Amino acid sequence: MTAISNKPPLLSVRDLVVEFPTRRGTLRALDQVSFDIAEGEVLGMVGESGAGKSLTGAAIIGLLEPPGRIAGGEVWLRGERIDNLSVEKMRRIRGRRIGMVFQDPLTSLNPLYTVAEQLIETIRTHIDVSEKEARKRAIALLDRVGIPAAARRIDDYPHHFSGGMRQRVVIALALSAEPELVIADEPTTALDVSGQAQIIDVLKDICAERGASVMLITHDMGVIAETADRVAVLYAGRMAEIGPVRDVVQAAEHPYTAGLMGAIPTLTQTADRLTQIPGSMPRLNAIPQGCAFNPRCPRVFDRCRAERPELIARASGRHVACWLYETETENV
Amino acid sequence: MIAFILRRIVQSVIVMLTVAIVAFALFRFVGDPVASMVGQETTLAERAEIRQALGLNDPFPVQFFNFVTRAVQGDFGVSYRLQQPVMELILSRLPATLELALVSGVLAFFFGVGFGVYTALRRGNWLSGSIMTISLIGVSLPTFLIGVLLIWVFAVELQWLPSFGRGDTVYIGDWWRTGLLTESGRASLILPAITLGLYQMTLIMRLVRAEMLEVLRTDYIKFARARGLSNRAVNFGHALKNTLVPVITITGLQMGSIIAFSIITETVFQWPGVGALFIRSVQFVDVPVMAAYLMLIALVFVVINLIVDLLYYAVDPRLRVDRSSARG
Amino acid sequence: HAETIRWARVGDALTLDPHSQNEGPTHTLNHHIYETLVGRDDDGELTPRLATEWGISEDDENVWVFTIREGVMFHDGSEMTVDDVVFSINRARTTPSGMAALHAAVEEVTAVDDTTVHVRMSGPAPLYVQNLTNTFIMSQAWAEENGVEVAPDFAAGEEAHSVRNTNGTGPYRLVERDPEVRTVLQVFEDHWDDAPEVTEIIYTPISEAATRVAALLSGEGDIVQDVPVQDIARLEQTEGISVVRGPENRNIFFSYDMTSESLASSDAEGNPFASPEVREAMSLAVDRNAIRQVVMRGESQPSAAPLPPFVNGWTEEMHAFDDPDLERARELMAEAGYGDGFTVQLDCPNDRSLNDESICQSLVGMMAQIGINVDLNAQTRSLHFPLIENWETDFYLLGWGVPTFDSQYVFDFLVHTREGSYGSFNGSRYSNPELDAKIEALATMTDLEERDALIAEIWDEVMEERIFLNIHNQVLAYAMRDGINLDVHPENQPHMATVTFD
Amino acid sequence: MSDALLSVSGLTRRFDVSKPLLNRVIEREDRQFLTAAADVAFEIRRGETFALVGESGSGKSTIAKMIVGLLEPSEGEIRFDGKGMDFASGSAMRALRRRFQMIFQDPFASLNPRWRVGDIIAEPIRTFGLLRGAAIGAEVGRLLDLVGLSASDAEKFPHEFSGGQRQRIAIARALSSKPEFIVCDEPTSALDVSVQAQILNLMRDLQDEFGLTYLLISHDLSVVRHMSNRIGVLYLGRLVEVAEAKRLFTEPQHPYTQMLLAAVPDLALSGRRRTPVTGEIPNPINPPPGCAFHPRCPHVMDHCRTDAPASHPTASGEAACHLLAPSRAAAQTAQD
Amino acid sequence: MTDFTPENRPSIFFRAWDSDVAYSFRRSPLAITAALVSLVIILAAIFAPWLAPHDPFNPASLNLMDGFTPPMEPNAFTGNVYWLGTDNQGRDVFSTILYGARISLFVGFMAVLFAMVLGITLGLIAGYRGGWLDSLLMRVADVQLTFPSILLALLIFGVARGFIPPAYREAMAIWVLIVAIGLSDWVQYARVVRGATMVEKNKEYVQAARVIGAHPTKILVRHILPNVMGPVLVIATIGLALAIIAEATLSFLGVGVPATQPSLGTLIRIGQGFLFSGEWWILLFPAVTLLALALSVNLLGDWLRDALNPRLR
Ligand SMILES: Nc1ncnc2c1ncn2[C@@H]1O[C@H](COP(=O)(O)OP(=O)(O)OP(=O)(O)O)[C@@H](O)[C@H]1O
Ligand SMILES: Nc1ncnc2c1ncn2[C@@H]1O[C@H](COP(=O)(O)OP(=O)(O)OP(=O)(O)O)[C@@H](O)[C@H]1O
Ligand SMILES: [Mg+2]
Ligand SMILES: [Mg+2]
Repeated sequence: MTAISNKPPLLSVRDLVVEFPTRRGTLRALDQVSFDIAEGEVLGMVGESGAGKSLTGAAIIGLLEPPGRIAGGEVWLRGERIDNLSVEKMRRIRGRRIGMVFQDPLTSLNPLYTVAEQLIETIRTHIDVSEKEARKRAIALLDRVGIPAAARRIDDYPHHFSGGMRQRVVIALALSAEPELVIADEPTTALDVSGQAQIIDVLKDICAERGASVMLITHDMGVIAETADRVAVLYAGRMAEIGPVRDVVQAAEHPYTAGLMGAIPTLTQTADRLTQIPGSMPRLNAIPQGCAFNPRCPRVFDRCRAERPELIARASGRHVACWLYETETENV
Repeated sequence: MIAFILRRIVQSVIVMLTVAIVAFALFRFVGDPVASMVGQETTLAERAEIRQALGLNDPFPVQFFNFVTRAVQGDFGVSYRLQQPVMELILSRLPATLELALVSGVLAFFFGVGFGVYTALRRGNWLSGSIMTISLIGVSLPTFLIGVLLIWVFAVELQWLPSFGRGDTVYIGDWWRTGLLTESGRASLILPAITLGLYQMTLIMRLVRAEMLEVLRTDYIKFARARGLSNRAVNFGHALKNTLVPVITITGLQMGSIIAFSIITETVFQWPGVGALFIRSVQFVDVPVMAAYLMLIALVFVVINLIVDLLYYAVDPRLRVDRSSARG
Repeated sequence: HAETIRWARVGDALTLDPHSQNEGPTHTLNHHIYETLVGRDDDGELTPRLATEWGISEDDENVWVFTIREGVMFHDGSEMTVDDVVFSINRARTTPSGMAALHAAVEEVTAVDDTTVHVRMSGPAPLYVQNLTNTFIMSQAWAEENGVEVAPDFAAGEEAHSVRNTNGTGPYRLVERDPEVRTVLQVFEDHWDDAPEVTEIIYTPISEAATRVAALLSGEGDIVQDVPVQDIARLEQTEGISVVRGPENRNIFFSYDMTSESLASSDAEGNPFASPEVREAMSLAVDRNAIRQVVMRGESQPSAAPLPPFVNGWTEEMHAFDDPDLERARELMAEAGYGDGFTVQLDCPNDRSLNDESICQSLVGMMAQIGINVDLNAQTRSLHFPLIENWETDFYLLGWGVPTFDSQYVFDFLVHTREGSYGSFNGSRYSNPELDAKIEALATMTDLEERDALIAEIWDEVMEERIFLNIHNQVLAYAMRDGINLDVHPENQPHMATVTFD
Repeated sequence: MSDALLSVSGLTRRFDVSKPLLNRVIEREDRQFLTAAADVAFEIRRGETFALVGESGSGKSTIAKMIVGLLEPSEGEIRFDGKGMDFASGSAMRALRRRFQMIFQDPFASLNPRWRVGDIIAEPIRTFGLLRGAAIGAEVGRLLDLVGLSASDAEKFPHEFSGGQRQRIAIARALSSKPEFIVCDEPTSALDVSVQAQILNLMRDLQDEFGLTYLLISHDLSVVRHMSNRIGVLYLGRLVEVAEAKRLFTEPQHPYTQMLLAAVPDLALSGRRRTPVTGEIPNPINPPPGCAFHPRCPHVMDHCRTDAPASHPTASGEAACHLLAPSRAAAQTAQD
Repeated sequence: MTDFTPENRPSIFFRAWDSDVAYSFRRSPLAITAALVSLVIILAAIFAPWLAPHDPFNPASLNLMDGFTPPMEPNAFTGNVYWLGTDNQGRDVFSTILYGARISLFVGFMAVLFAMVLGITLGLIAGYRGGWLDSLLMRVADVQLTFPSILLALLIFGVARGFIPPAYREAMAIWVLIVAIGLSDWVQYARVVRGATMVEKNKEYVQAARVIGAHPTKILVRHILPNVMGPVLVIATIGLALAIIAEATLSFLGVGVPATQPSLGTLIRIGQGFLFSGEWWILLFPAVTLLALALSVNLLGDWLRDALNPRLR
């Protein structure tokens, strides 16, 4: 697998394996997931619920909840391996170098502290500035994420803010120590249609401004299409396809991606029935042999049932894990 | 805020009145005070006379009305048994109970919170398992037995600590008699405070642990970690503070039951507090003292509730806007 | 040198007013602060105290003459006069004084001269002096100054000065009084008698038996009264602790409703207790020795006599009892028509006399042997005594002390038909007009020999009727540090002034 | 018009959100009401799918609940098949009740976790006494089959199924009383797109097969677009526009509808520059006077701030906007 | 209820064994020990009449002279030997513990049951109906919480004694105790159930039942009740231990079961008097039994709470 540019990638995830030991054996929730995020890039990560999107984010930032654990693979941040750092070292990376935004703005903020307290605490944890300076930065940041009258509202408690505003605060918090990478785990799912676009815009603009890369986790293809540079599609803890967003959205190669795209109703086309992928994503304890998608795949053939496909590099930096494309790869 | 305090006060008055009615109604059944007031030579006619003089033959509403009108003026009458004004009697005993309750409450709170936090953070290690199990002894043996066993070990066998009483006391101000300022006073406090606090400590510890485990799983804790805050800041600044909101309520309510449970501890340790006074009064059907004690307990509860609510209010900013959904 | 005694017992004096309450622990403490005209020594004999001599006037058999000790000082420094004595007796005999009943026969008290007081009775009262052992003398001037000319009234609604303040002539004066917590007495330097060895008394009530014993074992107490019987042996064996014991003027007995048509708590036809055979059977079923041995741990005097041995009228004969005879008892039950037994409730106090509940419990077992199925209802004294007073119990336990040391006291309260001041504790509903007449006659008989004969006569009848099923006389035990000498007082009124040290 | 299976008129629901009496007295506040639905009127024709769209809190669920009798309307009337619905009257309602059913949003909360799937599906059958004994089991099997599960699944508990399967179970339950009309409150918003497609297809198939009428509630315009014949747009409890589905998307009349459409992410990557959405939904307790949308409306005019707009007929329905007032309409078209 | 014919349906037993709760149970040695201990004590209590060598509740069978026999030593007078010795009435301590545990457990179970039934019913109604009824019930609960349970039980006991004619007091004592402990305990059930009900009633499965017009009683009993029982079970387990201890405490305060039919608590109160006199066995054995019982029930409650909390799995 090659990086899309010559510069070394900001984040590089290699063969990441995340496991949950349970009473009925070990569940492999992420299985050899590999991808890179380049500097300044927005990588979209899509997949159905349970595909492992959040786990990927949590594993990168070192916040897997026990008993979950990284059972294999490596995570590199700007050439430094971070998956095996000590607790304290990893803590210094969190917030400072990798910021994170969670799905639900209602519950992400501690209700007992003012926005100012939470912002200043975060800033001062990572950056050696005075309380006053931290406050100034905090206000500027709030202002930047679009909170009107930031200087006044900074001393409000989270419950004084509406959902959209809270998510802006969360973004401000995630960005407060100026991280190089922001992992946004479904940052808009809890918001209204009208608010979603605003938040995505804010996130994207600020990150672009500061040169931060974004890993945008979502299951909304529309959001990805509008925001991301590249998109990675996860299926049952495995990478199905990864590539530039336009390619993947408009000309999906992996049958799963293709099915997924067909299943999305759009405002423009008026098919009577949506394309439908039969069945559902397998549970982690029942992932079929070979390609995880093989029981649902319309183009399945024998090999799919026996052997697991690797990510195969395709034209223009696209990679697909599907046996359909193996032969073609050789040509590339 | 004003509305909230007002509502509390109205509720409190209702609570107090209810307690008064219930308590007062109950006294009619606890026995005949006259029998224990007089010597065996007293004739039946004389007994009847005393009964009449005490107003025990008046209809219930009359008795109750008299009681309440006098009670609101702080006059609870004179103890049948000790012939001392009840108010004075209770006030002179109250410091002992309050000191005991406070010390054991504080002990229970600090150890409870400490152990609770520890066992929550170190779930599954052997020490927290042991703390959890051993602490259960505090709720698995009746208080009186724990007290007697402590006396046996620490007073009789080891002779480290006094077995009864309050030790030397000194006055602070006019009527507050404290044992906290003398060495023997403090030594005397240890065993009763442990006896009384053990039960509460266990409850608080379990509560803190449960709440803490809940809080540790919330998104804002996850988010706090994701922001790179130190473990200290996350566990204590964020998690513990959020844990304390419900813990304060329960601890507040516990404070009241500490005072009630002091009945047993005080009896076992001959601690000169209101609890021991109450239980003796029950034996002697000293109705004025019993009534005053129950009113006192109700008052303490009402006050504690108010304080708890105000604390709540101070701790949890959400309540400052909308109180209507705060109490479940 | 100063010797402090830390003295613990189960309960506190209810009040320090000398006349308010006629109650044991109250008197015990007051005896240290106040004094009476006559005292009672450890044998139950009367001894001179503030009165040096006493007797019935030679001129008038209705008048008692007391010679008052001279040179007696009150704690406030004033001298005691005969007027104080007159005042005190008058105060004691006026309601709401708790002592009034003991002075009911007094008509007038007068000071004849500086050392003589006459007490005129409404009729001959040969035993009146026996009633004076707990009537304390207080200062008239002090009482008037503090507005306590009469004993405090329950219904007064406020505290009387005399409840927590004292001015007596006793060997100790009050230094600190915190009711039910701590009372401190210090020796009174100007007392008329020899200075006692104990110079300071710290008196602490400890209601829990285990704690009380612990206080002694841990060295926090010097003298402990009301020692639980089971701990006596252990304490005796403990190094540094000794125990003295002696009989108390108190006997423990059962009684039953012998006269009602039927019993409220019983399934029996008619009233089984009305049958003499049943009463005899019950007596035969009781194993007094076992109760002594096990329940009382040897610390009691089993007796069939329903009165303590100190009391005038007690005889060796009454005292004697047969060994239990279950065989015969069952026969008697059958004869009475209760061969299949019956059920009845036994009411019992659980906080009044030594091991009262346990005694009742063992009686349940013994009665079961002859088919009497007893339900035990043990409860606190304030619930128990009204049952007797209101005739709401069929079968009950009662402990009875005889402060006058005379059988008449027993008859008045327990045997005489309930009417007026008579029979208030006659829970058996026993009523015998002939006997009543005899009892009433006792009060005024001056010929003591004749009177004793009548007492014996009455006792014969009472024993014959088995109104009481007596169990034992209580034995008192005081535990103390080694080196302290104190004897048991029959009325459980130990006096620290009598303490000597080795 | 005569074909209306369900018609609502003047439907209004207010929630009392006042503070406690004492607070009101002291803080000198009046009672406060939240109007979740205000004077809503629409018809649903037999066999069609009528959709309600709107942002969160716009009153979609409130209307749905009133229609199925979970909430009482404060004012207004609901007529089902020509008969007025009165949930208080027992026997008449009983007959009506089995003719409509509801499918809920959350497939996890909508099935009782302690009941077996078979019992869940059979509950309406039993409640309405439609079948007895073994016939129930057979019917449950048939229904499970119908929604794409197997009859043997009746034995299982809900937690043994995935979200999509649970939604199928919910649909089976809704079908069990053989209703004509089904209220679907965001039936797929908790599901993944691939599963959503399955459910939407299933709903379609069932509609074709049984001639069902749907009231579909969603905030996802593309779903609505895909499923419905006619659409009503709600804003702050008010129905701002009703139109034929196709027309609504091609010619949105109300500025709010236009804004909603603009906010939909563009999957086609057409490069269309979205008009940024401005502002947030106002507090429903104190909605803005006049037209509730005026603070966010790009075309706001003076009298929008004071006068509530009336409904004006449009090409395929109606819309409540001053711009569409006959006098204004012309000017507006000229402007565009 | 279910009329589907099972084909390859695993047996109830297997499913119970296979459930998460059972799994977490099998994995916890503490829980297993606690369960074993409680089970042994409970069974011993239930089968006391068959297991106990003596019947201490039958006064006719007692010989006072057997009193204070030390464990495994012959009595000085009668020569009888008792495993765990005898108490002050000559009762075999072992038998008395078995019978006493029976009383304690009976009081505990019944009090918990009483509190549970009352609390659940009121909690369900308050939570489901809401409105003034809810306010009223919760205010009553507040007032009740205001009153320390021990005090309340004491007073209830006092009143009941006053109401019940003396002839029945004996027989009623245990029931009075049950009511007294139960009444002072219902509030927490009511609160928990009310809270859970308020959550559950808004869940869509309840609404689904309402849409088809199911009767409120049916909704409460069949739908909501099973779903709020989890926390109730936890409280009940711990409540059982608390009730047993409360009974012991009340017996110390002089209200409780008659001494002729002692509970474990009464035995301890009695035995406590012999702590210094050397008859340690009268206190020790009942105390250890009570401790073992209460501790193991508490541990079970603890474990259950964690096991039923899905967030902790
Ligand atoms: N504690 C755990 N124990 C066992 N399995 C777990 C645990 N946490 C997560 N998983 C499993 O890991 C898989 C991936 O979960 P993840 O949260 O990453 O999904 P996701 O793609 O973010 O889904 P969603 O869109 O629902 O957020 C899921 O199948 C989930 O069941
Ligand atoms: N029981 C209630 N009490 C008070 N207000 C309520 C109640 N139920 C709903 N509301 C309010 O009514 C308004 C409309 O709510 P409703 O649930 O109908 O919205 P919705 O359009 O379904 O939103 P969503 O998309 O979030 O489901 C909201 O402002 C809501 O807060
Ligand atoms: Mg996720
Ligand atoms: Mg809704």
